[in-house]
Amino acid sequence: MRRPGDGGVPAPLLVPAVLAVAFLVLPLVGLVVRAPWSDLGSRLVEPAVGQALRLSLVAATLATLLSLVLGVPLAWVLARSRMPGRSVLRALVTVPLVLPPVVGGVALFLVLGRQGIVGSWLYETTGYALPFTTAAVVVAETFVAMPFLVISVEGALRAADARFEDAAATLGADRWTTFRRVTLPLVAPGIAAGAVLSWARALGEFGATITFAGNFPGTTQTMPLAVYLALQSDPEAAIVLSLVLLAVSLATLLLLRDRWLGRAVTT
Amino acid sequence: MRRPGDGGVPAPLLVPAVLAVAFLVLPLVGLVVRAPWSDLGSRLVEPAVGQALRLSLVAATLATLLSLVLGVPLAWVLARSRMPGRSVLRALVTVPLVLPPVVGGVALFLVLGRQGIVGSWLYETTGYALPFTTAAVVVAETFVAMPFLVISVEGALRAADARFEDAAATLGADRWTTFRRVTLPLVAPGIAAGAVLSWARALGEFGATITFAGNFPGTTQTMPLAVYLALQSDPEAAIVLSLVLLAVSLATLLLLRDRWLGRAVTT
Amino acid sequence: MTLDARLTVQRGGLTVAVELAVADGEVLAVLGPNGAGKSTVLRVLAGLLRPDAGRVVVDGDQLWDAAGVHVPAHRRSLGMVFQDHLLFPHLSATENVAFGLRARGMPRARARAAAAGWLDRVGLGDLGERRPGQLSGGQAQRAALARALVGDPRVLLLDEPLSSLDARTRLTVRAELHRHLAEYRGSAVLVTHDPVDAMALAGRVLVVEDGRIVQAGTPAEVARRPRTDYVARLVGLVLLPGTGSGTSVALEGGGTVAVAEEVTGPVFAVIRPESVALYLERPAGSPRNVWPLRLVSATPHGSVVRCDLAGEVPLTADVTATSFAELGLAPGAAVWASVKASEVAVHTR
Amino acid sequence: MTLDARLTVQRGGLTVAVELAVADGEVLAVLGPNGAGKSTVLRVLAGLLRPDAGRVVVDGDQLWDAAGVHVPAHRRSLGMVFQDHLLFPHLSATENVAFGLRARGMPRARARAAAAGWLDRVGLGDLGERRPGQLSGGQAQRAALARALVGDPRVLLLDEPLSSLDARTRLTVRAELHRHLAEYRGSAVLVTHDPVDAMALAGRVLVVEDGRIVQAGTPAEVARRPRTDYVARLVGLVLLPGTGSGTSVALEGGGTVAVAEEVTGPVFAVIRPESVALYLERPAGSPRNVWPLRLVSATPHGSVVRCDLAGEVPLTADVTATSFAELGLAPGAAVWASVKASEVAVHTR
Amino acid sequence: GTAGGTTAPSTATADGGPTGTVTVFAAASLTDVFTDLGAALEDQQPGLRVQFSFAGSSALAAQLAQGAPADVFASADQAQMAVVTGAGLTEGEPAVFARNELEIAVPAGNPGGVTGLADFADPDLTLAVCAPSVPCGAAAGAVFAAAGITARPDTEEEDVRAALTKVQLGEVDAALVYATDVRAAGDAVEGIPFPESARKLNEYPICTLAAAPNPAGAQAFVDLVRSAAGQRALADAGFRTP
Ligand SMILES: Nc1ncnc2c1ncn2[C@@H]1O[C@H](COP(=O)(O)OP(=O)(O)OP(=O)(O)O)[C@@H](O)[C@H]1O
Ligand SMILES: Nc1ncnc2c1ncn2[C@@H]1O[C@H](COP(=O)(O)OP(=O)(O)OP(=O)(O)O)[C@@H](O)[C@H]1O
Ligand SMILES: [Mg+2]
Ligand SMILES: [Mg+2]
Repeated sequence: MRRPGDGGVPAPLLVPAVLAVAFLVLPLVGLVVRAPWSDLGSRLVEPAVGQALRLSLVAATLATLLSLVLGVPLAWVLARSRMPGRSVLRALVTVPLVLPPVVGGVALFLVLGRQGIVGSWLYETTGYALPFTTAAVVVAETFVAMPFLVISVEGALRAADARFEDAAATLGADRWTTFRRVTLPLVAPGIAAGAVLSWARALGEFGATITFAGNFPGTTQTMPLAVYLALQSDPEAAIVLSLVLLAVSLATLLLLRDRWLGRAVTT
Repeated sequence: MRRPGDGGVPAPLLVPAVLAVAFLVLPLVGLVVRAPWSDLGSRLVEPAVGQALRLSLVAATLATLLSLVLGVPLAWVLARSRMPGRSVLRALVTVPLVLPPVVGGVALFLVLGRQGIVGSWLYETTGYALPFTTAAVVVAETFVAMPFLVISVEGALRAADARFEDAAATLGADRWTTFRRVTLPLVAPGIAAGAVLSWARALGEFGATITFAGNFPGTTQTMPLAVYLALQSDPEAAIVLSLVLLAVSLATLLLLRDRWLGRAVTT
Repeated sequence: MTLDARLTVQRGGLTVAVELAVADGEVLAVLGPNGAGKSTVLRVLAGLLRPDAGRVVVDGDQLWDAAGVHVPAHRRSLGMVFQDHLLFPHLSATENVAFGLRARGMPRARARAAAAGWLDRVGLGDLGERRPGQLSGGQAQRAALARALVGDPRVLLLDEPLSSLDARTRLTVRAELHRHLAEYRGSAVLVTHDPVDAMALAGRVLVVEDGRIVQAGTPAEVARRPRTDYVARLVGLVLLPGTGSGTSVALEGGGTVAVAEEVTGPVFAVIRPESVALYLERPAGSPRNVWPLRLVSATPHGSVVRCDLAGEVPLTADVTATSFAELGLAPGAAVWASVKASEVAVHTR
Repeated sequence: MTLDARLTVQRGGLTVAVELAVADGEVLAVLGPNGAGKSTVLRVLAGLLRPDAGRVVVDGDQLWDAAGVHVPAHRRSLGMVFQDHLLFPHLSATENVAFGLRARGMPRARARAAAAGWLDRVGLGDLGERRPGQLSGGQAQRAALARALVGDPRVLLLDEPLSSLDARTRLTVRAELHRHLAEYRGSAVLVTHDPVDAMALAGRVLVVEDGRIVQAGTPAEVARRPRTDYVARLVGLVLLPGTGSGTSVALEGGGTVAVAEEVTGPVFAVIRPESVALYLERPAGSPRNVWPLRLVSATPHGSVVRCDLAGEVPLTADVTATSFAELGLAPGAAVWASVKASEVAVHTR
Repeated sequence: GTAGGTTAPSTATADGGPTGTVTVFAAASLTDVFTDLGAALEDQQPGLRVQFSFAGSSALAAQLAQGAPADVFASADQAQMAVVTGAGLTEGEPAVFARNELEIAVPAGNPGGVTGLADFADPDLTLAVCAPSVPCGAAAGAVFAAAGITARPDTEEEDVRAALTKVQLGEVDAALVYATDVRAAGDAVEGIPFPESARKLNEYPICTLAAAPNPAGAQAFVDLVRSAAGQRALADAGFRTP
């Protein structure tokens, strides 16, 4: 349906929206302007950059998938079940957001490190140590990114009309079927938003990753780590690397979101 | 309305939800167990800690407010207007999430610094330099946190039933009134979620703050900065400081969210 | 399959306390004014709302009782039409109708075929691919009906399933529903505001007012002997409660009505609108019941005009369009109404 | 204030092309089958949907035209009842009704008082503090009606505003609406499926089928001379298109009907169900029109039973409950139907 | 397995040279020099691969405490090396292989007109130093104390690089950083040496680790760093060599 009068954004919305765009986009423009573009070509062909970029994308995507698999059910439990202590749980889940990522990395060691609560048992029985592996990158990014998904999906679930779930129940759908076939599609835009947030957060993750996974080119060195190192020696290179990361994520988001949101429901 | 069968969370949802909670909460438990609790008392009375904590809360709250004021209108424009180039705009707004925060701080300098596009003009006309002030902390945190708000509010807006806005229009409400009195309350849970995300992200912000605002106790040293510096010399102290930050944010979220969400609509 | 329920539930100040039993293959129509608690009863029967007390038994299976038994909605084998349809906005009409079959494990192709068949039966054969947002109000209601009927559930709960249909479609869909219900072996509860629906579809009628049952029986019984003003108006009669003594009834609202037989005690005097004659001046003649009244409203109704009259004895009169035109009445006009005593039916309260 | 519109709009395969004019203080009823485009027309008039061509003019003000004029909904001074109410879920009933007044700048206290007044008038006086989710279907519909009426808008667009009301409430709300519309000085468009609503409330009727106007006129005209089967059934008549020659009409569906007057050319033969008599065996007598038919369905309708008949000439017959009982008919039974030639009305197509 | 093939068995070739992969945990400020030295070592020992993990010294120390698979640890200060040594993770004594001294960094053209350490007491200038808890901050504190100056910085940076970035952007008028950083920063930054800098030199210790999967390779790398060639490379980067 065409919705008329759409061009007309009211001024009290337009002015802050323009300010917001300026505020978020101008710094990027600044970076683009300042970047030593002449270096760009030579930098892009460096195999280390390609490696780091590939690793970043793979790890962030895996972390997002893991966040979806674990986080969407958690959001559902927070929004829909009548468990006691839900509000405490909700706050607890939010809290990792506040943790300085480096401390988050330390905390991950305490659980999943070779001497950690779970990790020591794992190490003793299988000889497998998680830290300093590519898997550790994914775990660190998931730890940092999942709360974003949980909180935004929970918000979407709360806003969704629960009566459709009643209707599904009268049609014989158990809660799981209802979840899959009704709830999930209805909150698809919220999940998409949450996934974008998680992915972006995971892609930009630095502190927890460098702590928990280390900084090994090819295995655990993601773009933000590469940027960090570049900052040590050649800040301009760091800017170029950041812009590469930005460009790739911009392209990905443009491709992905439009396709995803295209499928979402418009009531 | 009481919704029956609520105790029964289906296993395919319960299992991942429990895993998610374990994954997010166990590391915190690890931190709590490992923390040198005997130090806690002495540390809490250190004036620097109180200062940093207060500054963190104030700055994160201001950043969240600023994000709300600017970000909600932007989300609305992204979700509702028919502007050309919206999807590019949406991706552009997401991209700061990916920027390593330190680079974000550099980018802010390029715009708002003494030599920046806007900042140099400000400095020349008024003699005011934003960097290294408390205001700079707020700006840096806003830059990092606002995208979270924008994306999750936009998701909520997309999921909301736009026909209520039609109904408001037939009642003589212009788009601004409709926005305030219909859209905003309908997406309140989404806004609450976005605000929580922004607040938490701002509270944990480190890289952009230390770059753009610097680190000076009392003016720009927030808790994450204090934690980071403590990590350099006394990792156990850093854990204690982190836990203080966690506890305070946990308490805030518990108080605030329940009150806020209590007011939100339940259709 | 038998549905047997007794339930008490608090609903925003109203206490709904209802007992009902629906035998195998029987259709129970629930009638009642807005806010009487009809939808509330259906929600309880469906298991979407827990009552405060009572029990719900289907076919001997306890579905709910105060002791803690609660079979959730999805295990009750229901077919339900919600008053506001609640079609899934993200699914096409066919997918909506096939949803229940799929949820109960039918393979996709078979479910879609069955859904398409039902859509056809309600006249939506060519709109199967539409999303609910792209259907008109009446089309959506028919899709909701098809969705409820398709699975051959044990219990059918239909909340005003025909209210948005146009007159012609209503006829055909009602006929379709009638055909289906005639063969249907479960219990069906139909909430409706249309007495024609109730008469055409239901074997028994339950009238609910203010959360309680005020009358129950076959449609004919209820129509013949209405016990509340609501029912009387529903079936197009005027109901005047009063106290009989001899051949006259002293009305509760004031005034008396002369009747043909001797009556005593609390009774209802029932007057058919067709039996009320209107005059501009006081008629001199045999009818013993003559009242001066005021015309409140006049609405054409087929070939007659239905006149609502206010005064000592509030009446409704049906007069032919011709005579109405001859009287030249306008709302607010004063008229005389007369009813022959032999036209007044009386039944005890 | 005059509403004057001509619009063409594409809607999921259907082309809606309608022209309508509503004078000051006039009420136009739009009737038509499900999916005919009635709601679509209202959406265009409201400015919620842009037509593909045409114009919408109120009181001489161009609200929309193909050249690019588009006055958005909120500046059109509307009162609209949506088919699915669309009450704001986060506001109480009073706040919902007061919304339009507040949006147009009335102070809060006055707006609430006006809203409370209107809620009272639709019988929701004590439910003002309820959220829409806590109202029954009929209560919500009345709140929606109050919300549309309260602001004294220039144009009223009512999409089935009475469909969920129980019979008694419907009477009182219809009377209230009638009173309001009688004094109302703007233009009102009322979509309804109930011919009684149309007759009671509207001065003129527009019948829309498949997106086009098939008939227009006063309710009486339309009822007297229906031009489509839909209209005929709506007003309880049987419409048989055919070609007249002499005193007989050769029907398009087959068969002939004897009529009293001489007719030629394309005509409609119109039969009142009351004039159809039913027999178990072929009657021998004066009526020239006698057809063997099959009973499809029989629904009690007040004191008569309405019988739908299928066969060469599809008919509807109204017989008294008594004689219906005497005939002992069941659906599917074979009957003979007869109509006196003098009872068949004819009008040219 | 652990990352980077560090579990590859380390054997000695026939001529006694180490093979396999050697993993070096090194302070981020050593990135450029060590990367070059690693390449050089790979050239010398064809069977050997050198892999680095650069990060802040404290992060590296924490990782080592968690059993990170490393052969060599090169710290940017004694304190973090002490953490590792204290945990019993080192093999043998750490050796100081480089020192670094402070220098004043100003933006190109010196817009603030900074001439010496005394300018750090000027409240009108925008000044950056390192936080007291990080090595360069401790050094700065010592230097100010020695010079009897009460510094009035606007920001206490978490590391030298952060301070230097602000100089490069022209956002501070001066920062107290290491000479090596001024050297690496190129044209955008000018260095102003000052006499008091010698009062407090920052020491870089290096050590092989007890749990080293490749002790031979580890020793080879440490030897290279401490060799004449290694020391030359460090000096070229602006370090003072012991
Ligand atoms: N969620 C709710 N919370 C509180 N009160 C409610 C709620 N839903 C309905 N009610 C009230 O309960 C009463 C019964 O509502 P119900 O929906 O059962 O009526 P109904 O008989 O279906 O009416 P209608 O014919 O208008 O649909 C009404 O007075 C209504 O206002
Ligand atoms: N959003 C839409 N997209 C596509 N087609 C639509 C949409 N809304 C309605 N239609 C179709 O347009 C036609 C007209 O719909 P409309 O809602 O105007 O019918 P209506 O006359 O109001 O019917 P009803 O009496 O059932 O409410 C219908 O066939 C419907 O399926
Ligand atoms: Mg109801
Ligand atoms: Mg409609």
